[in-house]
Amino acid sequence: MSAVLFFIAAIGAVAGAIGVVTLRNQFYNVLALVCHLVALAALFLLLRAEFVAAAQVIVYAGAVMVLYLFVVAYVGGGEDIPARSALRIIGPLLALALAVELCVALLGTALKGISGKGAPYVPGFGTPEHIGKLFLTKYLFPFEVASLLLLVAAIGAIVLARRRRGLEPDEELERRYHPLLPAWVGSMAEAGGITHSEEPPVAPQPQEEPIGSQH
Amino acid sequence: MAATTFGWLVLLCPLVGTAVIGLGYKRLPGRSPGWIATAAIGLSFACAVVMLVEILDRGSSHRELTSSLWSYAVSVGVSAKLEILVDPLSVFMVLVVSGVSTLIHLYSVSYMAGDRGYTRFFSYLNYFVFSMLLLLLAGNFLLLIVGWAFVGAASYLLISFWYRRTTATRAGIKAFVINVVGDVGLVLGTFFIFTHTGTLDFLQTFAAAPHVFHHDSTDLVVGCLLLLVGAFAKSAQIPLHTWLPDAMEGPTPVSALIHAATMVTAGVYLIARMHPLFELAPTAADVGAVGGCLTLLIAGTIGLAVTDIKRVIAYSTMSQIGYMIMGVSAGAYSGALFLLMAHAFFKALLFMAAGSLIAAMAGNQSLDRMSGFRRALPFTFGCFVIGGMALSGLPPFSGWFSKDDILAYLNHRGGGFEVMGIAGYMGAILTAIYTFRMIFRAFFGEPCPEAKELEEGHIAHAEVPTNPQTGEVEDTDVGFPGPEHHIAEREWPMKIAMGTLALLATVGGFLQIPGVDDAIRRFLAPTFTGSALAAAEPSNGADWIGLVIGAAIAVAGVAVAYRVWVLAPGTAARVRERFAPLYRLFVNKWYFDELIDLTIVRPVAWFGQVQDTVLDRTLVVNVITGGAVTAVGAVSAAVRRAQTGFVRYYVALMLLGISGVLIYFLASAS
Amino acid sequence: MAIGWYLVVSALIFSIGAAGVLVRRSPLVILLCLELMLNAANLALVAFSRMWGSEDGQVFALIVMVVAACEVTVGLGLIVSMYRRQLPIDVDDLRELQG
Amino acid sequence: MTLSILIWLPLVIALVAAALPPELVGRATAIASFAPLGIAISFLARFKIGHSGLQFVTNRTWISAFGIHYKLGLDGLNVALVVLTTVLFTASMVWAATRDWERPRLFYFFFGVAQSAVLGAFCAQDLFLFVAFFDLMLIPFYFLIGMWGTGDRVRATMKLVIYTLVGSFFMLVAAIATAVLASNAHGTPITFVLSSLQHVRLSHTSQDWIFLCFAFAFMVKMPLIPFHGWLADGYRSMPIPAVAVFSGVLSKVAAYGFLKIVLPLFPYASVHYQTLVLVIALFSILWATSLAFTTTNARLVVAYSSVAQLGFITLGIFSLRPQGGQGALLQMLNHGLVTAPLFFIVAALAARCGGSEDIREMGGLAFRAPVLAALFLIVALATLAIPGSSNFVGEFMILLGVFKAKLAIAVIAFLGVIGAAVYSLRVYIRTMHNPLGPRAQSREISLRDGLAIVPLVVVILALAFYPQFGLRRSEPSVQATMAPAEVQEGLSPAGVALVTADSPRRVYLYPPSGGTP
Repeated sequence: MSAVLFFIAAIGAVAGAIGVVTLRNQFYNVLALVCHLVALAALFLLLRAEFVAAAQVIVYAGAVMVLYLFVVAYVGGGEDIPARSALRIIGPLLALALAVELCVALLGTALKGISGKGAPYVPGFGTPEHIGKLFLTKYLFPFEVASLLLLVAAIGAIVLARRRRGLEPDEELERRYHPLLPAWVGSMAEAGGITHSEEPPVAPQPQEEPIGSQH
Repeated sequence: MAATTFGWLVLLCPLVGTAVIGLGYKRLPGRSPGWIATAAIGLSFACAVVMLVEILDRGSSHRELTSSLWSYAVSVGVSAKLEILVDPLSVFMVLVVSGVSTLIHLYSVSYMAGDRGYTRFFSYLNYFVFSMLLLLLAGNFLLLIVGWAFVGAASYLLISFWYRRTTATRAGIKAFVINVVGDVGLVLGTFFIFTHTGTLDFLQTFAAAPHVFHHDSTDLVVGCLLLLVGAFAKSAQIPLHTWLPDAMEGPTPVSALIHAATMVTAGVYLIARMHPLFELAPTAADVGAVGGCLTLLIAGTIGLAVTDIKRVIAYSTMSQIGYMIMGVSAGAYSGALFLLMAHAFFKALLFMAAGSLIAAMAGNQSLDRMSGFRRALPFTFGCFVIGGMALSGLPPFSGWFSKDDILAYLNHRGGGFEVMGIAGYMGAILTAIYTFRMIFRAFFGEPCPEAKELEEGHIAHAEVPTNPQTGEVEDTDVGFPGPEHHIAEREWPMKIAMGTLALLATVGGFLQIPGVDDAIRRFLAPTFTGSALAAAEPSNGADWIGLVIGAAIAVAGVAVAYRVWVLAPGTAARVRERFAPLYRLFVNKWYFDELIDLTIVRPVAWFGQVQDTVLDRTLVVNVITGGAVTAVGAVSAAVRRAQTGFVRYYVALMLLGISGVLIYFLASAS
Repeated sequence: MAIGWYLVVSALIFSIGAAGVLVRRSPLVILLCLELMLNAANLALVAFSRMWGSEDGQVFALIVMVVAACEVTVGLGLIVSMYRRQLPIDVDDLRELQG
Repeated sequence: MTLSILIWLPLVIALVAAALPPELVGRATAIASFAPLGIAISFLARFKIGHSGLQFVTNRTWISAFGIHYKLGLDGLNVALVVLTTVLFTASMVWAATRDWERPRLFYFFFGVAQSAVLGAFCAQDLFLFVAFFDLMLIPFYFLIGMWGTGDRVRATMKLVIYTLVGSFFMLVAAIATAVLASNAHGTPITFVLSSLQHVRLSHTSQDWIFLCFAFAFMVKMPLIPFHGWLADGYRSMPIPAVAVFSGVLSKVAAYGFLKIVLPLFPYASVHYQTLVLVIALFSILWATSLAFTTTNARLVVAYSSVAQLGFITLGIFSLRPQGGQGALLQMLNHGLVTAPLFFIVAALAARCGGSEDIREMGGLAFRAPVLAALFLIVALATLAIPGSSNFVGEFMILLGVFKAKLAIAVIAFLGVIGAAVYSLRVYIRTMHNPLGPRAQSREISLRDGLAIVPLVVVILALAFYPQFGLRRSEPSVQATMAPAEVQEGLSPAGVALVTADSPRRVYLYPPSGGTP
C-alpha cells in the first residue's frame, strides 16, 4: 500500500517539477509547482512528518503560491522564450549528469540505513506537539532567528516594492555622473591599467516597454 | 678651577657666540654680530691663556689632564664620553688657534662690512672656531672625528658663503667631499686601532698600543695609513689637495683663518697627537713624510705658475704644510709645531694683506692686472713684505727659525731623510721665488689704474660686479661680495689685526733659538715623553749650520725673483717659452684635477646615468616591476572576462563544479 | 519503501530544478525552480529524519521553508520593483555586474 | 595604563574625529594625536633601564586552538621605535592639519588605522599578531596613495599592492610554518608566542627556507635594492604626510622584524645567509646612493637616501655583532627623525618652485628664507651622518660591527658614506644655493611648515648632543637578541653573559700580534 502511495506521490512530484521547468506560460508554471508541492506533502506524510506536510500545504502551496500568482498577474505572465544560447542544450545535459551521478551514488552506496525503512516508529513522531517542543527548547535560538529573518524579509519586500519617486530613473543623478566620468571609471579594468580601446560597455538603456508586458 | 674647566669654557664661548648670532640674526644691528663674535673668540683665547697658566703651575709630569661631561656613546664595548684632553700639545694648539682666530675675527668685522650675509658669516665663523677647538681638545677618537667633520662642514659653509656663485658652490662641495673621504679614512683607521686596543680614549690607546701591536704590525700600519688619509685630506696634501686652491672662492678672512692658519694644519696636529702609534708603525710614518715632501715640491712649482694671488698663497700653504707633515712624520715634532705656529701668523697676515689688496682691486685677484700698489697701500705693502719674508725664511723672521729647525732635524736623523732635507731646501728656494714674485708683481712697477685711483683717494668699484673666475654678472641681491670694499689703510680693526700679526710673524721665531732658548720644545716635552724620535734632536751647532744654509737659500731666491721680475721684466716670458711643457704642467696644476675627473668623477657620473636610465628605470622599474604589474593586470582582465553577468552561466559553472567533485568522489570510492 | 527511493526522488527533483535555472530566462520562473531545489533538499532532510528516527531533520526542513519564504518575498519584491523601473524582466539582459 | 590603550587610541581618535564636521577633523586629530605621544613618552619614562626582558606585558589568549596570543610588551628594541612612531605621526598630523584635504574624515581615519597598526606591529610579542599588524598597516597606505596621491597613482598603488602582498604572503607562510614545525619537532602544543618559540630550534633546512621567506617580506618592505620596484612611483605619488611616516616608520618595522624575529628564531639561517644579506645590503647602499645623485627629483633623492640608510641598518643587524645591532637601532631612530622633516622640506621647496619637485627648476632659495635654509642644512648634514650628529654614532656602531664581522664589506660600505655626502649636499646646493631657479621664489618658511619641522629638528639637535639616549635602553635587549646568532657563530659560549660597557670585549681580526702583557 505504502509502495503504491509512494509511487503515485513520487510521480506527481516529479511530473510537477518537470511542468515547472518546461511549461511556457508562467501561470502554468506556478500551478505545476502547486501540484508538485501537494505531491511532496504526501511524501512527507509517508515519511511520518505530519507537521511538515501540513506546513507545506498550508504555507507553501497555500500562501506563497498565491503570492506568486499575484505577481505573475501584476507583471503579466508572458510567454517565456527559452534562451537561444548553448546553455539550452548544455543545461539539461548537466542536470542529467548530476541526476545520474546522484542516483549512482545513492543506489550504489553500501550504507545500510538507506536500504532500510528507517527507525522504528515511535508514537507521536513528527506531530506538531513534538516539533513545537523542539522549537521552544532545543531550537529556540534558530526559531527566533528565523522569525527575525521573516520580519526583515517582509520589511525588505515592502521597501523594495513600494511606489516612490526614487524608482524612476533619476535624471539629476544621471546628469551629475555621466558627463564627468567615463563608464568604466572605478572598475577593475582601470585599476589594472588597461585602457579600453573600444567604447566602454553602455549600461542597458530603459526600453520603451518592459518585456514583461509584451503580450 | 682646574685647567679642564677652562678647557670647557674655551669650547663654550664660540658655541654660545654661534647660537647668539645665529638666533638673533634679525635683531642684531650693524656691525654688532662681528663684535659679538670677536668677543666670544677673545674670551675663548683668554680662557686658553688661563689654561696655559694653570697647566704650567703643575709639575711637568702631571700635565695631561682629562675631563668628561657625560656619556656620549657608551654601549656594547664602545665607550666614548664627552671628554677633553688638556695637555701641552692641545694647549699649544688652542692658544695658536684662538689667538689667530681672534685677530681674524677682528679683521673681518671691517672687511666683511656691507655684505648681506654679515650675520651669517660670523655665525659660521664662530661655529668653525668651536669645531676647531673641539678637534684640538678632543680626548677620544670619536670626538676627534666629530671636530674633524665639523671643521669640514664649517669650511664648506664658508667656501660657498657667496652661494649664488656656482664656482663657490662647486668648490664647496668639492672641499666637503674630499674632506669626507678624509673622515672616512679617519674612521676606518680608528676601527683598525680600536679592534685591537678596545678603547677609544687617547691616553688608554697610547698606553695599550705597545702591548697589543708588534713593531710595524700590518694592522697598525694600515690603521695609521688610513689616519694619514684623514690628515692628508684635511691638510690638502697630494693627492687629496685639489680642493684647497678652489676653496679660495670663500671670503678672504676665511682663507686666512681656515685655509691657512688653522684647519688645514689639523693634519699636522693629528700626526703629532698620534705619534705613539706612528712611532710604532714607522712604515706609515715614512709614507707620511714622503707625501709631505712631494707636496711641498709640487705645490711650490705650481705656485710659480698660477696668477691668482689667493691661489698662489694657497699653494704656498700646501707647500708649508708639506714641510710640517714631513717634519712631524719624521719625528721633528717641536719643529713642525713651531712652524705651524709661525705659519699661522705669517700666512694669516699674507692673506689679510692680500684681502686688502683685492679690495683695492674691486674684487679682482689676478696678478696680471695688479702692479705698483706700493704707494697706494703702504700699510698693506709693509705687512705683505713682512709676511713674505717670514714665509721665505729670511732671517730673523719666524719662518726662518721654524722651517730650518725641521730641515736640520731631517739632516741630523739620516737614514735617507737627508734626501727630504735637500728637497726641503729646494722647496725653500721655490718658496722665496714665488713669494717675491707676488710682491714684485703686485706692489712694484707702474701703478695699474686701480692703484692710481686709490692714490687719488678713491677705492675702485666695478660698474657691474662680476665673478672674477667666470666673468658672470653677480646676483646683487645677496650671496655676492658686498658692494663696498674695505682696505686696511682705512679701517682700524683691520690695521690692528694685521699689525699684531706682523709683529708676531717677526718676533715669533725668538721662542726657539738654538742655543739661546727652547721654549716650545720644553713646553711640549710632557706630550712627547717616551718618544725616541723627539729625544733625538740635533745639536745647536748643526741647527745653526742649517739656519745659515736656509738663510742663504732664501736670499738667493729673493735675488732670483728680483732679477726676473724687477731688473729684467721680460725674463719670465722667455723662461716660460723655453720650458713650455714644464710651464704647462705647472700652470695646469700637474693635471691632478683632470686626473681625478677622468678616473673618478666621470666614470661615476657615467655609471650613474646608465644605471638611472638603463638599469633602474628600464630594467627594474619598467621591465621587472612593470612586467609584474602588467602580468597581474592581464590575469585580472582574463578573470574579469569570465564575469559575464549571465546568472545562468554562473549556475552552469557551479553545476559543472559539483558534478566534477561528485565524479571524483565516485571514482575514488569505487 | 526504502529510504533510498525517497532520496532518489529528491535527487531527480533537484536536478530538474537545476536544469530549470539553467534554461529559463524569466527571474520569476527561476525563483520557482529554486523552490524546486529547496524542496528536494527538504525531502532529503525529512527522509533522513525518518531514517534516524530523529525530528531534528524536520525542524531543519521547517527552517528551510522559512528561508524559502523569505527568499520568495524578497525575490518577488525585486521583480515588482524591476517592473516599476521598466527594466527588462529577463536575466540575460540584467548583466550590469559583468566585469 | 596598558599598551593596548596606546595602540588603539589613534584608531579611537580617528573614529571619534570622523563624527566632527569635516573642517574640524584635521585640527582635532592633530591635537588629539598628542595623546598617544604623551602616553608613549610616559612609557619611555617608566621603562626600566638595564633589563633585557619585556616590560608592561599584556598577555591574553586570542585564538586558543592555534596558540595565538594577544601579547604586547616593550623591551629595549621597540621602546624607542614606539616613541618615534608617535612623534612622526604627530608631526605628520600637524603638517596635514594645516592643509585642506578632500574627504578629510576618511583621510584622517586611514592615518589612525596606520598608526594603530604600526604601534601594534612594534609592540606585538606574538608572531601571528605581528603578521596581522604588519599586513594591516599597509592597507591604509593603499588608499592614501590611491585616493589622495598625485601623478600616476593607480599604477603606483598597483605596484605597492603587488609587491607588499607577495611579501606578506611569504611572511604568512613562514610564520605559520615556524609555529607548526616548532610544535611538530618537539611535540609541544602549537604556539605563536615569540618568547616560547625562541626556546625551540627548528631544523637547519627549515630555518633556511623560513628565513628566506621572512627576509624577502622584510626586504620588500624596506625596500632593499632588487626589491625596490615599487619605491619610485610609490613615494612620488604618496601625499607628503603619508610618505613621511611611510619612510620614517613603516620601513623600520621591517628592520625591526629582522632584529626581533629573524635573529633570535633562526640563528642558524642568520649565520648561514649572513654574507648574502650583507651583500644585498651593500649593493643597495651603493645602488641607491648612485641613483640618489643621478635623479633630479628632490623627493626621490630623499627616497633613495632612505634606501641607502636602510641598507646600512641591515648591515648593522646582519653584522650579528651587538655593536652593529645597537647602531642599527639607533640609526632607525635617527633616520626616522631625519627623513620626515626632509619630506616636509621637499614639499616646502616645491611650493616655492611652482609645485615642481625637480631640482633643476630650483636654486637660490636660501635668499629670503634663512630659517628654512638653516633647518634644511641641519637635516641635510644629519642625513649624510656628519660626525657629531646622532646619525654618525649609529653609522659608526654599524660599521664597527660590520668591520668586526666582514672587513671587506665594511670597507666598501664606506663608499656609501662618501656618496651620502655627495647627494645630500647636491640637493641642498641645487635648491638653496646657486643662481635663482627659473620659477623659484624665495619665501621664508611658513608657520604651518615650521610647526611640523622645527620640533623634529630640535629633537635631532638634542640627540646630537646626547646620542646615548638612543643607546642606553636597548643594550641588554640587543645583546639578548644577538646572542643566539653569536652562539651559532661560535663567538661566545652559550649561556654566558655577554659584554657589558665596563668590560670591553676585544675581538681580534687576526690573532693578537703584540706581546700580551
